[in-house]
Amino acid sequence: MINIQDMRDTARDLLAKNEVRAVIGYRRGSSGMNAEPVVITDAAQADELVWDPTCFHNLALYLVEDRKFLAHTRAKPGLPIAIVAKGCDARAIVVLMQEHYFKREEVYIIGMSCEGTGVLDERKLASQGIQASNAAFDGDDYVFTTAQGEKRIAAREVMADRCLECRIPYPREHNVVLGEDKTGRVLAEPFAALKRFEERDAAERWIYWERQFDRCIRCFACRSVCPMCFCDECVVDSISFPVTAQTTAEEKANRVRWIERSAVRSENITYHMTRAMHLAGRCVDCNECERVCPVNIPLRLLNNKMEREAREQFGYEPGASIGAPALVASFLDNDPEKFIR
Amino acid sequence: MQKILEKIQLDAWIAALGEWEILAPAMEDGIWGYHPLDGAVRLDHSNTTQPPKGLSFPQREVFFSFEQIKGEPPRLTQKMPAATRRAVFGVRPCDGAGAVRMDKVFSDHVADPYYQNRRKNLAYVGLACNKPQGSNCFCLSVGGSPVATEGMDVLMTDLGDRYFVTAVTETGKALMSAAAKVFTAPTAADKKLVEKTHADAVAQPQRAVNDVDAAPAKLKASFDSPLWEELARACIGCGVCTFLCPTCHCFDINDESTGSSPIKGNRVRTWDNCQFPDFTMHTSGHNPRESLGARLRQRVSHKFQYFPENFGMPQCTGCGRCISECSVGIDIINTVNKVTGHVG
Amino acid sequence: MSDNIYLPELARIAHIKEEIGGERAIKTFRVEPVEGDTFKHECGQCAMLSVFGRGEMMISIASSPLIKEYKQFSIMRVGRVSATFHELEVGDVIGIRGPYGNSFPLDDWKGKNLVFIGGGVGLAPIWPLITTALAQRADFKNITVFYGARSPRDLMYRAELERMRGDANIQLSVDKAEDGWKEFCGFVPANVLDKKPSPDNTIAITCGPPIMIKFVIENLSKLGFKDEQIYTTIENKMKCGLGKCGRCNVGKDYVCTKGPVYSWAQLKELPEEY
Amino acid sequence: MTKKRTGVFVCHCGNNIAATVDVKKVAEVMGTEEGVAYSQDYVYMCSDPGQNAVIQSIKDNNLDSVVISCCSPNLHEKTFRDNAKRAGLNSFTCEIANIREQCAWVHKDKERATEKAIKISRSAVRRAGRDQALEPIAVPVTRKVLVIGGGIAGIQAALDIANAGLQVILVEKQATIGGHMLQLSETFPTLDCSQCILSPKMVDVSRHPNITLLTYSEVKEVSGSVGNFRVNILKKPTYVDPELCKICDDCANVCPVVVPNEFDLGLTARRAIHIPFAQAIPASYTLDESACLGLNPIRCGKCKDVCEVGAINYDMRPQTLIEDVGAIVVATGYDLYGQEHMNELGGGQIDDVLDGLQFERLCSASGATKGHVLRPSDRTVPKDVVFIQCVGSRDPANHCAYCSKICCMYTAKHASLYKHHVPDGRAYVFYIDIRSGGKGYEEFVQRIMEDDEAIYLRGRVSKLYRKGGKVRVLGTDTLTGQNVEIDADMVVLALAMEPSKGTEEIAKTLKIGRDKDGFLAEAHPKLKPVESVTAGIFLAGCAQGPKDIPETVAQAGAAASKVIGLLSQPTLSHAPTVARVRNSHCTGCEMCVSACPYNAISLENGKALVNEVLCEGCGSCSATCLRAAIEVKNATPLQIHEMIEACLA
Amino acid sequence: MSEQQAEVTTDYEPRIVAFLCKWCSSAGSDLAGVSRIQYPSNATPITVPCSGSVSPMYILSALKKGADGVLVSGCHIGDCHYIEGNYLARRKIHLVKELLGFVGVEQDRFRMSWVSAAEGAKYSQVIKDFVEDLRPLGPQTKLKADRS
Ligand SMILES: Cc1cc2nc3c(=O)[nH]c(=O)nc-3n(C[C@H](O)[C@H](O)[C@H](O)COP(=O)(O)OP(=O)(O)OC[C@H]3O[C@@H](n4cnc5c(N)ncnc54)[C@H](O)[C@@H]3O)c2cc1C
Ligand SMILES: Cc1cc2nc3c(=O)[nH]c(=O)nc-3n(C[C@H](O)[C@H](O)[C@H](O)COP(=O)(O)OP(=O)(O)OC[C@H]3O[C@@H](n4cnc5c(N)ncnc54)[C@H](O)[C@@H]3O)c2cc1C
Ligand code: SF4
Ligand code: SF4
Ligand code: SF4
Ligand code: SF4
Ligand code: SF4
Ligand code: SF4
Repeated sequence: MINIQDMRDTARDLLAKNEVRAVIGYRRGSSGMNAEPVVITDAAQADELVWDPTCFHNLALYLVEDRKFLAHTRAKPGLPIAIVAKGCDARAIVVLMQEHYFKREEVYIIGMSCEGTGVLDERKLASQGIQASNAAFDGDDYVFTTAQGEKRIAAREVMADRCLECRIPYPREHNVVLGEDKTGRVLAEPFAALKRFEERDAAERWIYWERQFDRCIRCFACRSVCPMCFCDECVVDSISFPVTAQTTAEEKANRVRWIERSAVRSENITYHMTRAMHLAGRCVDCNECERVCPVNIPLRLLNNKMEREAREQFGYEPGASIGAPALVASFLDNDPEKFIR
Repeated sequence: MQKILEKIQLDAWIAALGEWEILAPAMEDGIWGYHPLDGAVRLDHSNTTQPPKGLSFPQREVFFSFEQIKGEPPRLTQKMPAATRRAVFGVRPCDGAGAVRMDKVFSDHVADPYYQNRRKNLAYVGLACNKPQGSNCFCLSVGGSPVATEGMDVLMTDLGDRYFVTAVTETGKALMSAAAKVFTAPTAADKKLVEKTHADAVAQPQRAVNDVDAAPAKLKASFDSPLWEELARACIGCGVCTFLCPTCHCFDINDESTGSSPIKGNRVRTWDNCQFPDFTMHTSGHNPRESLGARLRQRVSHKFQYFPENFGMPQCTGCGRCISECSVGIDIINTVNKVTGHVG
Repeated sequence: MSDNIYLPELARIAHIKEEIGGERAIKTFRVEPVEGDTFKHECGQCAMLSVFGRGEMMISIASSPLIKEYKQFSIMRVGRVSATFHELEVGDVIGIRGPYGNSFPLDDWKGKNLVFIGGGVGLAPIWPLITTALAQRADFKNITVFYGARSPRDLMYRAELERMRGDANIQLSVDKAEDGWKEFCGFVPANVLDKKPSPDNTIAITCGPPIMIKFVIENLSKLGFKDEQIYTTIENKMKCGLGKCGRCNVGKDYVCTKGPVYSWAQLKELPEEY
Repeated sequence: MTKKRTGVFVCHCGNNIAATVDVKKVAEVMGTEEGVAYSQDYVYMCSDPGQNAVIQSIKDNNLDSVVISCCSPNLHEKTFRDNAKRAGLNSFTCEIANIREQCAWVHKDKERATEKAIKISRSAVRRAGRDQALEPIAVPVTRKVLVIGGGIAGIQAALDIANAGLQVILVEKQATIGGHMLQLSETFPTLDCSQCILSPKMVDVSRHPNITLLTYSEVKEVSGSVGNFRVNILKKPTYVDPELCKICDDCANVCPVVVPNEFDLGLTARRAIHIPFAQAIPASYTLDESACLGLNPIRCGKCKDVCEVGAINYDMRPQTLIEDVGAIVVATGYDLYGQEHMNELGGGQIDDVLDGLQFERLCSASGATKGHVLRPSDRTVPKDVVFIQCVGSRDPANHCAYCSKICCMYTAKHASLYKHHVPDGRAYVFYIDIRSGGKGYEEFVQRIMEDDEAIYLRGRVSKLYRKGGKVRVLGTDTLTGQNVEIDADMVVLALAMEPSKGTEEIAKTLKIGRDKDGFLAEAHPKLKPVESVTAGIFLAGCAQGPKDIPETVAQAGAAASKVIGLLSQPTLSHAPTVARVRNSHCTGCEMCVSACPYNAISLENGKALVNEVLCEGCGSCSATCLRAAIEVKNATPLQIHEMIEACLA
Repeated sequence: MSEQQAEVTTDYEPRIVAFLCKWCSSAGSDLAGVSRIQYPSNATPITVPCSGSVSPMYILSALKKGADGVLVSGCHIGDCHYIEGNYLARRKIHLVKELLGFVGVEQDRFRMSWVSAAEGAKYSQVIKDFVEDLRPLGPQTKLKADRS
C-alpha cells in the first residue's frame, strides 16, 4: 500500500530542490468527500496532498491547461512541472507526448500504482445508499467515514468499471513510482459492458442511443475534462476559437460549421460521433468524460468500442509508446478490408 | 387558500387538470428530471439534476425562420411557442426562487416574448423540503428557505400521508379549484403540524454563504484579488455549473441554415455560458475575461454582487447543483466565503 | 415595428462605398427600410444588422439622426457576418433591429467646444455626433476633429472630412507617412498632445482601438481635461442588444443598454472588463 | 471571399447530354442559384463558338468564376480552364460538372437525370464559389538523373540520357553491370551473340564522361519530388580498389574458399574473391564478404598478400552517398520464378532439370561448359532434351497469372541452339500456344520446327521425376489426346519471369505502385507506359513487365527521352492545389506528418509546414488532422461541406 | 420510426452522396459512362483527390444533411495514385462504419468500394447494389438534422 507520506515527501523534495516549478496533485475538497485537483508551487503545501479512492480526476488535463497558460502568456516553461499520475493518467500523458504537446523532459511524472484497487465510482457508492465524508484506501478495501461511523467495503464492489477492467493499473511512464506493479491483476473481463451491449440488435441499440443523445445538454463538460481534447478550437463548433494576430478575417469568416449549437439529436450525435472518432487510438479510458456528464450519458461505451476496434483490428494500444504514430495516421498492409466492396 | 390533500388523492387532482399538460419528477437513466407525466405521480424525488428553467427558457428556441429566394427579399416567419398550459409538480423552493430571478431578467428593460409566452402558461406546484435534499443545500443563507413560496403557484408540504397545499397565486387557486372535491379543509392540528414541519425544515443544518448582504461591497473590493485565479485553478471551464443553475440565463443567437439556394433556416437561441472561453471573446481575439479566474469571478460576482445591485436579491438560490455537479469541486460557497472573508 | 424584439425589420442596401481596402477593409453601407419608416435613433446608438443564414452583429449607426431616409453603417471586414456584408451588393436585403444603447448627451453640450478624437473604424460611432453638431453649427463653439489611421489609405470618410474643413478644425494623422503627406505623422494621442486643445468649456469624445483610447485619455488628463469632460464608447461582444444574453456585461451594466457611451468618470467605476 | 458572380454553361453535347438531361432546365435552375450571375446552355460548349461564347459572357457579365456542365473533366477541363484564362479569369476558378459520363450516358429517365445533373452542377457552383485563384508552382530542376539497375534497360537509358548532355548516376546492385542479358548466349531471332552486342555498350558506360557508375550499390532512401529528388545510396565495400586492380586473377588463385558461382547460376564455382566474368564492368575483382574467412590477415589474408599492386584493402567500409537528381529511371529487371515452386516438375531437386538461364549458360561460350552442351549430373551429351514452356506462367490458380511473353521465343531459341550443338539429339517442346508476335519471330519459330526438327507437342507436362539416369517426363499431347512419356536426359523449364528480388522494397522506397503481379506499375497502360505513378520516376525494361531485349531497349529509350524532355525545362510547373496549414489551429501533433505519403510536411516552430513542391495534394493530411488545421487548396473541407449540401438540397 | 416509414413510402428513392477519388473511381464512373452501362441515378458524385482525403466529418455531415447512404470509393489497395492514401482511408473508414453501426445506424447506409479506372461495370454494380440495399431501409432519419 502506498504511504501518502512518500508522495508528499517526493513533492516537497522536488519543490524544495527547485527541480520542478509546480506539482499537480490532489487535495481535500471543500464539499463532500471528494478530493480535488490542486497545483502547488510551494514545498510547504506538500502536506495538503492526498491520495484516496476519490482521486479519480485525470490530472493530465492540467498539464494541458498549464501549456495553454504558458502559450498565452508567452512564458518559457523553464523548470519541468511535476504531476501525480495513475496508470491511465500516465498513458494520457504519453499520448500527449506522442502528439508533441510537450516534451518528456518538461514533465516529471510521480507515478501512482493503483495496485489493483483503482478508484471509486461515486454512483456505485450512492446506489449502496452510502453518504460519506471521507474515503481511504486500506488493503483491498475502501474505508468510508459516514455519519454512522466507519464503513469498510471491498474495493471491487464500488470501484469504477474501468479500474476493474484495467489491464495495466500501473504508470509505465514515470520518473518515480509509488506502490507495487500489480499488472495482470484484472478484476473483470475487459470490455464487458461493451460486449453485453453489442448483444442487442441494431434497432435496440438505436433506441438506446437515441434516448442518450437526446438528453445531452451540450455543456461540453465531457470535452473540457478530457486531456485529449486539447485543441484550441474543436472542429465541431466555434467555442474557444483561437483568434490570434495571424488569424485572418477569411479564416474567421470561413469556419466550417459541422454542427450547430442547438442541443438537438442530430447535432448531439454528430458531436459525439466526431468526438469518438477523434479519440480513437487516443482515449486511454480514464473515463473522466462519463464521470463528469451531468446527465449520465454512457460515453465510455463509445470510447471502449473504438478502443477495442483499434486493439483487435489494428493491434493498436493507445498511450503505449511516445514514439508510435497515431492510429489514424498509420496503417498496416493487412488492415481488415472485408467490409469493402 | 390552504387545503389538505390526501396523498392517495394526488392522482385525482391531476386527473382533474385536463387542460393542463402535467410534468412531474421522474428518474430516467439514473437522474431525476421533469418529464411529462407517465402513470402516477410520486413526489419522493430528491431535487432534479436540471432545474425546471428549461421549460420557460429552453436550450433551443427558434425565434423565426427565414427563406431567401435569390432576387427576392427574405421572408421571415415568426415562431412563437405553442400556448400549452403546463403545470410542473414537485418543484423545490430553490427552483421557485430561480424562476423569480429568471422572470426579472426576461422582463427587465424589454420583455422577452418567447420567455413570456412560455412562462405565462407555466404553473409551478412546489414541494417544500422537509429536510435538505443534499449536502450542498444552502438556500437559507441566500434569503431563501426550504419552505418558501417564492415563485410558486402552489406549495405543498408533505405531512406523511397528506399534503398541506397552499395556493400562492391566482393560477394556483385555479389549479386547486379545478378539483375542489379532492381537497379538504385543514384542521387546526394540520395547521400546527405544518408549522412545526416548516420550523423543523428551517432548523435543519445547511451549509451557508456568509453574510450575503455584505457580499456586493466585499466582492467589489475584491475584484483584483489573486484568490480568484487560485480558486479557479482546477476549473475546467465546462458549462455544467451554469447550465444546471436555476438562474443562469446567458444565451447565444445563431442562424442555422442551408447554404444552397434558396437559403432556408432558423434564427435560434441556445444556452450559452460565461464559463466558456469564447463567451466574451471579441472578433479581434481580445477577450475581456480571458482567464478562468476572471470567468469564475464573473459567475460569482454576477450572482452575489451585480444582480443584487440591479435587482436587490442574490442571483443564487442555494440549490447546490453547481457544487455537487462540478467535476472538480469548485464550490461557490467556499469561493464567496474565501473571497469575502479577506475583506474586513 | 413588431412587438417581437428579436424580429428584425427588412432593409435594402441603397448605397455602398468602399472606404478602405486591404486585409481589414471597411465599407460604408446606406440602408433604407423595405417598407415604411424605420426606427428613430440618437447619436451613439447602434443597431443589430443581420444577413439571414449568416447571423447578426452589432454596428454603430454612423449617420446623423437628422437624416431620416436612410441609416449608414461603416463596417470593417473581420469575421463571419461582417465578411458577408462586404460581399453584398446594392439592392440586397438585410435585417436590422434597434436602436440599442444610450446616446451622447449632445443637447447638454450646447455652447461648448467639442473635440472629437477618432482612430481607424472608431470614427464611425462618433460620426453622427460630428455631423449633427456641424448641422447645428451655431449651437457650439469650436469643433475640432482629430482623426488618424495607419496610413493615408486607411483614413475613412476622407472626402467628407475635407469638406468640413471650413466649419471645423480637422487634424489628420497617420502612423506611417507616405510621400505627399503634409499633416501630422504619428499616433493619434501624440497628435492630441501636439495640438494641445484647451480643456476650458470643452468636451472631448474619443473612440477607436482600446489602446488608443487609453493613451488619448492619459494625454487629455495631462492637458487638464477632467474625467467628466471625456466621453468614449465601449464595445463588448453583444448578441441580443437587450440586456439579456449576458455577453456585454461589465460589472452591473449590460453595455448594450447602459452603454455604449460612457464618460470617463463613469467608466472608472466599472471593472476593467472591456 | 466567396465568388459572387459565377457563370454556368450547360452543354448539350449535341444530343449526347440533351437526350437524357433537360439542359435548358439545368441552366434555368442554375440561374436561381445563389452566387450565379449568369447561366446559359449551348449545343457544343467545347466548339469554337461555344468557347467564344464563354469568353464573351465572362467579359460581358463580369464573371469571377465559371462552371461548365459538360463531359468528364479528363476531357475538357484543360480546354475550359485555358479558356477562362483567356477571358481574364484565373484558370483554377473554372470547375467542370460532369453531367455526361456520370449522368446523361448512364441514365434513361429524363426527369431524374435532369435532377441529378442539377445536383452535380450546383455542387460545382459551390466548389467554384470558394475556389482560390492559384498559380502553378515553378520548381527549379536538378539536371541530373538516377538510373537504378544496370541491365540492358538501365544501360540504354543511361547512355541515351548522358548523350543528351545530362549527368547520370547509374546504380547497380551487382558487382558488374549487364544484367541478365550478360548471361544469355545468343539472342533470338537473329541469334547474334549477346555479349558481343552488350559489352561495347558496357564499356561506353564506363567511359562516358557524363555517367557516374556505382556498382555494388543500392538506393536506400528517396525523398523529394520531380525535379528535385534526394537519394541516399549505399555503396557496399568490394575490398578491392578498381583503379588498382589489374584483373590478374592472382588473388582468386590463392583464395581457399569455394562457393557456387551465381553468374553461372550455380553451374560452376568461384572463390570468395572473384570477378563475375571476364569482361565485367567495372573491370575489377570483388571480395564477397559473406564467403571470405574473415577480412582479417590473421584469419587468412592470402589474397592481400599476393596482390602485387596492393589493390586489396580489408578496411573498406560501406559508404553512403547523397545525390540530388531531377528524375529517376527504374530498370531493376526480373528474376526467374523459382524452380522450387514447381513441385510437380521436380521442385528444383533434380540436377538435370534446368531453368532457361542455366541452359543459356550451358550454351554460352563463356559458360560452365565452355559452350558444350553437357548435362550437369554426369557431363554427358544429352540426347533427349525436353523443353517445357509456360512453367509457372498463365496459371492463376497456382502460380503467375500472366504470360511471360518471351518464353515461346527463347524456348525455340534453346531448341535450336541445342540442335546446333547436338545435331543428332532430339528436342521435344511442350507448349500450350506459341506466341510469336514480333518482327521475324513467327518465321524464327517455324524455322526451328521445320529446319531444326524440334518436336513440338501441344500439352502440359503433369509430372517429372528421376528414373535411373534419366528424367521421366509424363505429359499429354492434346492434339492427339495421347499420353506422352519421355525419358529425357535433360529437361529445360521455361520459367516465368517475375519482378527481380527487392522490387517491392524499391517500389516502397520510391513510392511508386506495383501492379497485381508485383511488376512496377505504369501511370497509364496505354498513354503513359513508361511513366510511373509518381511524377519524375520512369520505368524501363522487365521491371515493368516481361519483355525481350528489343522492347526493353525501346522502352529504355522512351524513358530516356521523357527524362530529357522533362529536364530540358529550366523549371517544372507543379500543381498549386497543395495543402495549406491554418496556423492558428495547428497544435503540432504531427499526425499529418506521419499520414503524408510524400513526406511533404515537417514541423516548424511547433506548426506544420507544407513543402509545396513535394505535396501532391492528396488530402490525406487534411482527413487525418483532428483540428481541420490543414486542407488542400480548392478541395477544402468548407468546399466539400457545401458541395454535400448542394447534392442533397 | 424509419422502419414504419419504409412501408408507407413506396416511391422512396434513396439519396446517396458518393465520394469518388479522382484517379480511379471517378475515372471508373467515367468508363461506365463511356460504355453506356445504365445504373440508377440516386448517387450524386463528389470528386475528391483521394479516398484518403475523405474525413469522417464528410460522412457524418452527409448523413446529417439527409443522405440516405454514403459511398466512399477509391483505388484498389496498391494502386493509389497517392501511393498509400487508400490505406489510411481503409482504416479510418472502418472505424466510422463500426461506430455508426454501434449506435444503431444501419451499417448498410454506408459503403466503401475499390473501383479502378478500368472498372466501369463494377462502379455501376456498386451503385445498383447500394440502391437496392438502401431501399428496404427507408429514409435515413436518425442523423438527419431537423431544420424546422
Ligand atoms: C456597440 C458596438 C458597436 C460597434 N460598431 C461597429 C462599427 O461601427 N463598425 C464595425 O466595423 N464594427 C463595429 N462593432 C464591432 C462588430 O460588432 C464586430 O466586428 C462584429 O460583430 C464582428 O462580427 P462577425 O460576424 O464579422 O465576426 P465573427 O466573430 O466571425 O462572428 C460573430 C458571431 O457570429 C457567430 N459565429 C461566427 N462563426 C460561428 C461558428 N462557426 N459557429 C457558431 N457561431 C458562429 C458567433 O455567434 C459570433 O459571435 C461594434 C461592436 C459593438 C459592440
Ligand atoms: C532464358 C532467357 C533467355 C532470353 N533470351 C532472350 C533473347 O534471346 N532475346 C531477347 O530479346 N531477350 C531474351 N531474354 C529477355 C532478356 O533477358 C530481357 O529482355 C532483358 O535482359 C531485360 O533487361 P533489363 O535491363 O530490363 O533487366 P535485367 O537484365 O534483369 O537487369 C536488371 C539489372 O538491375 C539490377 N538490379 C535489380 N535490382 C536492383 C536494385 N534494387 N538496385 C540496383 N540494381 C538492381 C540487376 O542486378 C540487373 O543488373 C531472355 C530471357 C531469359 C530468361
Ligand atoms: S455528453 Fe454530458 S458532459 Fe458531454 S456535453 Fe452532453 S451533457 Fe455535457
Ligand atoms: S475520452 Fe474520456 S476516457 Fe478517454 S481520455 Fe478523454 S476523458 Fe478519458
Ligand atoms: S466551476 Fe466546475 S462546473 Fe463550472 S465551469 Fe468550472 S469546472 Fe465546470
Ligand atoms: S437548496 Fe436544497 S433545501 Fe433549499 S430549497 Fe433547494 S433543494 Fe430545498
Ligand atoms: S495534424 Fe493538424 S494539428 Fe497536427 S500538426 Fe498536422 S496540421 Fe497541425
Ligand atoms: S495533401 Fe497533405 S498528405 Fe497529401 S501530399 Fe500534400 S501534404 Fe502530403
